[in-house]
Amino acid sequence: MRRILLIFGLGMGLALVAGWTAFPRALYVRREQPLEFHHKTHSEKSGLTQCDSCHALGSDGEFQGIAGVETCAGCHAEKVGTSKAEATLVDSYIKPARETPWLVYSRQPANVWFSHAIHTHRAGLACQDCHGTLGESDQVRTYEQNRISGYSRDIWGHSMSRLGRAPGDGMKMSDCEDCHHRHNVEVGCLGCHK
Amino acid sequence: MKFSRRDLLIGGAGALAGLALTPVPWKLLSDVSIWTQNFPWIPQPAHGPVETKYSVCTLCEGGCGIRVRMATKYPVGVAGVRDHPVSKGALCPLAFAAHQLNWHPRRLREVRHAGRTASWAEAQTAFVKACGEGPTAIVDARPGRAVSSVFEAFTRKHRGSYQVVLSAESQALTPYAGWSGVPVTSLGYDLENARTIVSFGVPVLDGWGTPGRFTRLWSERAAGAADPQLRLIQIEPSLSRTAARAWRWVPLREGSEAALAAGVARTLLEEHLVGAPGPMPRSTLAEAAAQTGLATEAIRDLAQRMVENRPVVVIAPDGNPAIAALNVLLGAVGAPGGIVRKRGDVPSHVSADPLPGSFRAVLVDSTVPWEFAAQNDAEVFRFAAWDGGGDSAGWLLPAPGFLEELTDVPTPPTSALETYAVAQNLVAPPTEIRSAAQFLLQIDPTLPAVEKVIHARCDEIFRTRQGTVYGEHPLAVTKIYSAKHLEEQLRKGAVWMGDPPSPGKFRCELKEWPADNRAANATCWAASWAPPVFPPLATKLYQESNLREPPAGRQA
Amino acid sequence: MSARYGFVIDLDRCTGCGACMVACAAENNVPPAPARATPRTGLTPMLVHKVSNGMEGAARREAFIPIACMHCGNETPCVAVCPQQAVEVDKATGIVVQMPQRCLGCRYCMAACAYHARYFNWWDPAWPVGMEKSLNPGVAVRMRGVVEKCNLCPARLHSAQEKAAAAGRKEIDPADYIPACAEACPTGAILFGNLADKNDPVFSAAHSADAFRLLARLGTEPKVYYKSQEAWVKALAERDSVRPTEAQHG
Amino acid sequence: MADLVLIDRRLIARGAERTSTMRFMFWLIPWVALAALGIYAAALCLYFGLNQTHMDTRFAFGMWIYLDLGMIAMGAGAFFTGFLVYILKQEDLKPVLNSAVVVGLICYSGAVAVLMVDVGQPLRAWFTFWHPNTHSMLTEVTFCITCYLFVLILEYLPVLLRNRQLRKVPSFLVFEYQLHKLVPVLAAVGAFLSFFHQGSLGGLYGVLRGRPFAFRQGFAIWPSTFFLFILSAIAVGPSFLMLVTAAAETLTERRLVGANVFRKLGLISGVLLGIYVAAKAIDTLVWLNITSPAVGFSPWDFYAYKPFGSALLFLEIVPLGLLPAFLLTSPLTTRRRGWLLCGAALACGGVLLNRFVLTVQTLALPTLAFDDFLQYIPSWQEVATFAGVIAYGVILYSLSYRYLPLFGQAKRADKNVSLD
Repeated sequence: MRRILLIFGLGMGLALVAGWTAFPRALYVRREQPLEFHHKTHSEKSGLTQCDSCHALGSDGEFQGIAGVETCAGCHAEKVGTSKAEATLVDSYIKPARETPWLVYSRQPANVWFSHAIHTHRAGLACQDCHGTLGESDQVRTYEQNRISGYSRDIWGHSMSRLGRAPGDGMKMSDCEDCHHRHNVEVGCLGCHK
Repeated sequence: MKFSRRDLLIGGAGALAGLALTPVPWKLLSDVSIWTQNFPWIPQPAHGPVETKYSVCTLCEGGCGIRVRMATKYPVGVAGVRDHPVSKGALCPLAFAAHQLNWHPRRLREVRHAGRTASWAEAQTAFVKACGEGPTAIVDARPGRAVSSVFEAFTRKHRGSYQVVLSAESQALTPYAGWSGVPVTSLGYDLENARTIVSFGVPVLDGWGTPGRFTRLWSERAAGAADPQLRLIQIEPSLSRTAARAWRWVPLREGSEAALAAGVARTLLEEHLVGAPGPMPRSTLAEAAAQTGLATEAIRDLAQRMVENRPVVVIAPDGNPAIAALNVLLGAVGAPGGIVRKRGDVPSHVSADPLPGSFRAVLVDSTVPWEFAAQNDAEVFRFAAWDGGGDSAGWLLPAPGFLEELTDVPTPPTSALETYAVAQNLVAPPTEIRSAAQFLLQIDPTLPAVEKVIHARCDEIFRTRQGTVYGEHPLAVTKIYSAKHLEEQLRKGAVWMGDPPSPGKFRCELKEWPADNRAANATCWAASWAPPVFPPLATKLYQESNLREPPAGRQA
Repeated sequence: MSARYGFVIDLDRCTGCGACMVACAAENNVPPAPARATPRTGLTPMLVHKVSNGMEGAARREAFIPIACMHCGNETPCVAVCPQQAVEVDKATGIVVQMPQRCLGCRYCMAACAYHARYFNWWDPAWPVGMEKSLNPGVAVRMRGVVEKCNLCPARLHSAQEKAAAAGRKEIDPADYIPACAEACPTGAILFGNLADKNDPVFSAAHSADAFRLLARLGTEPKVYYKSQEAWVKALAERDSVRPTEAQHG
Repeated sequence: MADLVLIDRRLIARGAERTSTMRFMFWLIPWVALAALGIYAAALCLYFGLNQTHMDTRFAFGMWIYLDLGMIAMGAGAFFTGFLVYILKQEDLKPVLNSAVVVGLICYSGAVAVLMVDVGQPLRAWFTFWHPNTHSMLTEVTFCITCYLFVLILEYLPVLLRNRQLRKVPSFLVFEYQLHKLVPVLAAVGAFLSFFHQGSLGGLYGVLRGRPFAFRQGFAIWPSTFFLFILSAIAVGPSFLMLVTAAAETLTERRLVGANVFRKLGLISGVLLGIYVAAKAIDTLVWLNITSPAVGFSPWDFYAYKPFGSALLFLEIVPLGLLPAFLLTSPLTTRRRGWLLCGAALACGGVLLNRFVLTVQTLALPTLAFDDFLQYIPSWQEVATFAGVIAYGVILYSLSYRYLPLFGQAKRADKNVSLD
């Protein structure tokens, strides 16, 4: 009887270890960003302290997303410094006016409608409330993509158990719901889906 | 200790139990469902901001104003422009999917000769050679455009002939042109002032002329009322959309329109319902009744109705002289609410029936209907954005598609007022694309460039100091400070509209009642739609619903 | 301050041109028909029916009845039946919302709908090569195997809301929110607005003498009203006004 | 081949006489082929989507839903017999109990299988458990059908574990013994679940106020069809059980249960059928005169569309309702096995017709004044998929019969267990 329990426990243990360590590695494919980019440098060195100096809202409130190369060209028309990233930026993106194929950590699927304007202007949220310390980043982290759903890992969050997550780590529907619920904002499906 | 099969089973059971306590089954379950919500083979709409542009539709002569939503330099939606003076905010059903046309499977992206791929260079040499060997014809379906004047210039310089294929709407005006000597392109219908409109099977509520113009008028003054301000009498064998919505529907026998016209004319004259006497038709009322299958009473009643609520205008689907003669009899020619002559004359060398004489080479503009057949011994250079099917022996030259070409839009055929608009090239065409004008300009660089002609036209309008420019706000030309500014306005989607005509400036002399007894053929609902193909979404109208008949010879 | 959006459609003004159907499909990224699709398997969130008074010859009359989701306001049949809350009545707008991403494709809601205004994606949505560039960025493409219907052009509602928020307004500007079909109608037969707002044109129109609703006696309080002067057209509102033999399409 | 025969023989219970391996295999082959075809058709539907069927916007439900409803009704024999034996202590029905469980298992698992093909997004079907809409009859159906299927499997296990080979494993015997003590509880749970399941299937259509032909008033949240379905199901369950058993008897050329069992099943079935038909008649009258006119539908118009006429209604109530009720109860006929089976067949036919009318006819009928009456013919994929399920049923039943003690061995099995 003890032997049975032992072998049972052995199998169980193996499964637990594999499921919590190997599985996450296998589930996500790691992809590097096309460029080295530091928010920190831009806020400290070039005084772009406001997020919306690069991530602005359009005339009708639509979020413009990551700044296009023409914005970068404002300062980087010619190489600033000698870093490899700088060379890549100028030569392969700014000069040929090609948009940088950034991998967007917080990209939501096509069926999600998220209005920055409503959350910043009406709800008065700060960028940090959702994007955490992204604005002070001094390196680009690897983008992890779910092999099955194709979502960025940031949507589920980095902890598999979804416990103890920092702001911006985890942007699932349930996270939207929780926040709306906390601030008793009543939105139906159309509030976030398109 | 050695493992037995039994141990393996137990271990496996343990593993299963353990797995249930890991994210594996649950995360997989969730991710697989998410996968079903974003199947990788399903197209994703573009990211990025959307901007709105204003322009004018060039898919038919109607000149409707359009509002185009652009995302990442491609159009993602087309809508009408409210208070547009020409189209009154309306569009035909097909226009709402027009932005998809440029990706139609039938889109031409390469030069083809005798069904095989060829190059522009070859086409050019072939054309130049042909021009050298004999007379050339250039066929246009929309006279009066900047492009047209490029055509004319070319034909003038290279002893060619500029030919025009008239739309059904224009053809319907040819009899008056014949009787009065006023060019067809200078004539129009003053519908806005008419109080009775008698249509001989013309789909006036279903895409005739500029779709929005009459439908809006009708919905404001006629729709639903038992005794409307504007009476629409539809004379048509079958209960068409227009007939179903008309104030009165007169069902008559196929092809007996001319006979009915004669019958009505006789009644009008015999019962002195019209002031000025006119030529009496030979056929008797009884004959008319017999041919049309209507009671003589019905014909008398129809004549009564026509004069009851004036001004009245009769609209024919084509150049049927008997029907046109009714307008003369009713005094609707050159009178308010009838057939009127526009202020200035658009260049008037327009021949109604194309290709008299024989030609060595025939260049066919992309506006010419696909069905148009050039004389068969000539070498044909056919410009088209979409392949209408059938095997052409000649040259098939890929022309700009929707919103891919800078061109101008002169007065639509049925309009009583002069208008002028400019369609910008909002979309970059595929690499191999060239318009007929560009083609000719490469052969003869001395020709005027389309851009320059448009520029000149704007100058001209600016100098006449008349009319109004309808942009964000209507602005009288007198209030505009420069021709350049006017052109900018037009390029931003504004439209210039001339002042109302001073009527009575022309009349028609009718010696005798037209003997011609040909049947009037009503046109199909999409006849004026120039491309030989439909936007794929048109399937909603006739494949995915029973709303309409699939139009012949067109593919969605 | 919740709205109740709806239509008042003047059938005497409808010429059956179909602009509303095409405009709707273009706005909402509804795919074109696959080769085998028929009127019975098509995707037409806005569908114009051709109807007749059943007579022949000169006595025949025809009319056109545009039918989209009626956005029923009472005991909404499709909401109650959906097993997994893929359908809901939006509290703020009264829109009956169909969420294809939640739908499992059981089609129970289609059986529940008296107006046949719900459609099933029998095929994978497909466009000719490159045409995906012409898709409306404001609307997600549905996938095969789910039900869809008129959600009252949510993309337009969204941009109106966003515009309001950016301008610091709480309520949207009514001029910013007009569904594609209403905007497209060349005769202005389709009137859209907030039925809960007494100052909105639809309010008076919906309460005018010649306004009626289809199958009103089912008690589902549809938010799409119709108008007509013609008695035979009004009669089409209720099933028992028509004997089975006459109950055929025009 | 030889060792195949050996295995086959080893699996058959000691002392049980079964036909030769060869004959058994020849019997299976066509059914296996049919099942394979069914799997192929189902695969087509899952891979290419439901455009493989002939369902459409109006006929959103097709043959599959109809047959699901039918099968579930037939499967009612399982829970009802269990209920009779364990709750109402009708010990003399025990001989057919195992057979009933197998029939139930087949019907329910088959129905679930078809449903998984029928929904457009089977991979998301679990959303119903994660985001259930408690107001939906379909949610009730889904929950009950899954739970009850689980119960049926548990009920099937003890039967399965009495297989000659499996009984060799001691721990299985222990397990089976424990399970056996549990069976009455399972029967009770099963009865409750299946009761609701049958009902909610009826409710499925009864609640559709948008389909006045099916819509019914009811008590609380349940329309009258909810209760009619329960009644009809328990009425027809035993009848179907009789038919299956009789079929097994003819095929195996053996008397498997005593005539008394048949008579008892028939009596139960007949009496319940009588009650059902009466209730159904009242319900129809109420609908004709109150429910339907109230929402602007003249009920007789529904019957004006051919081929569906008022004849169907008559057929359902008299020849396929009252008549079988008489045949199954009257002492004149119940002595004759033939009459009894004939009654059972008619009863099943009646209930199947009822399901057909409620599903297919409801969708065929127009609602809007300008709707057409529609025809619908299932595609071969739909037919094949379902045929596959039938084949699966036959195969599972044959195997169970061959290798498990389905009939009459219940008692002996118990004794053996207590001996160990």
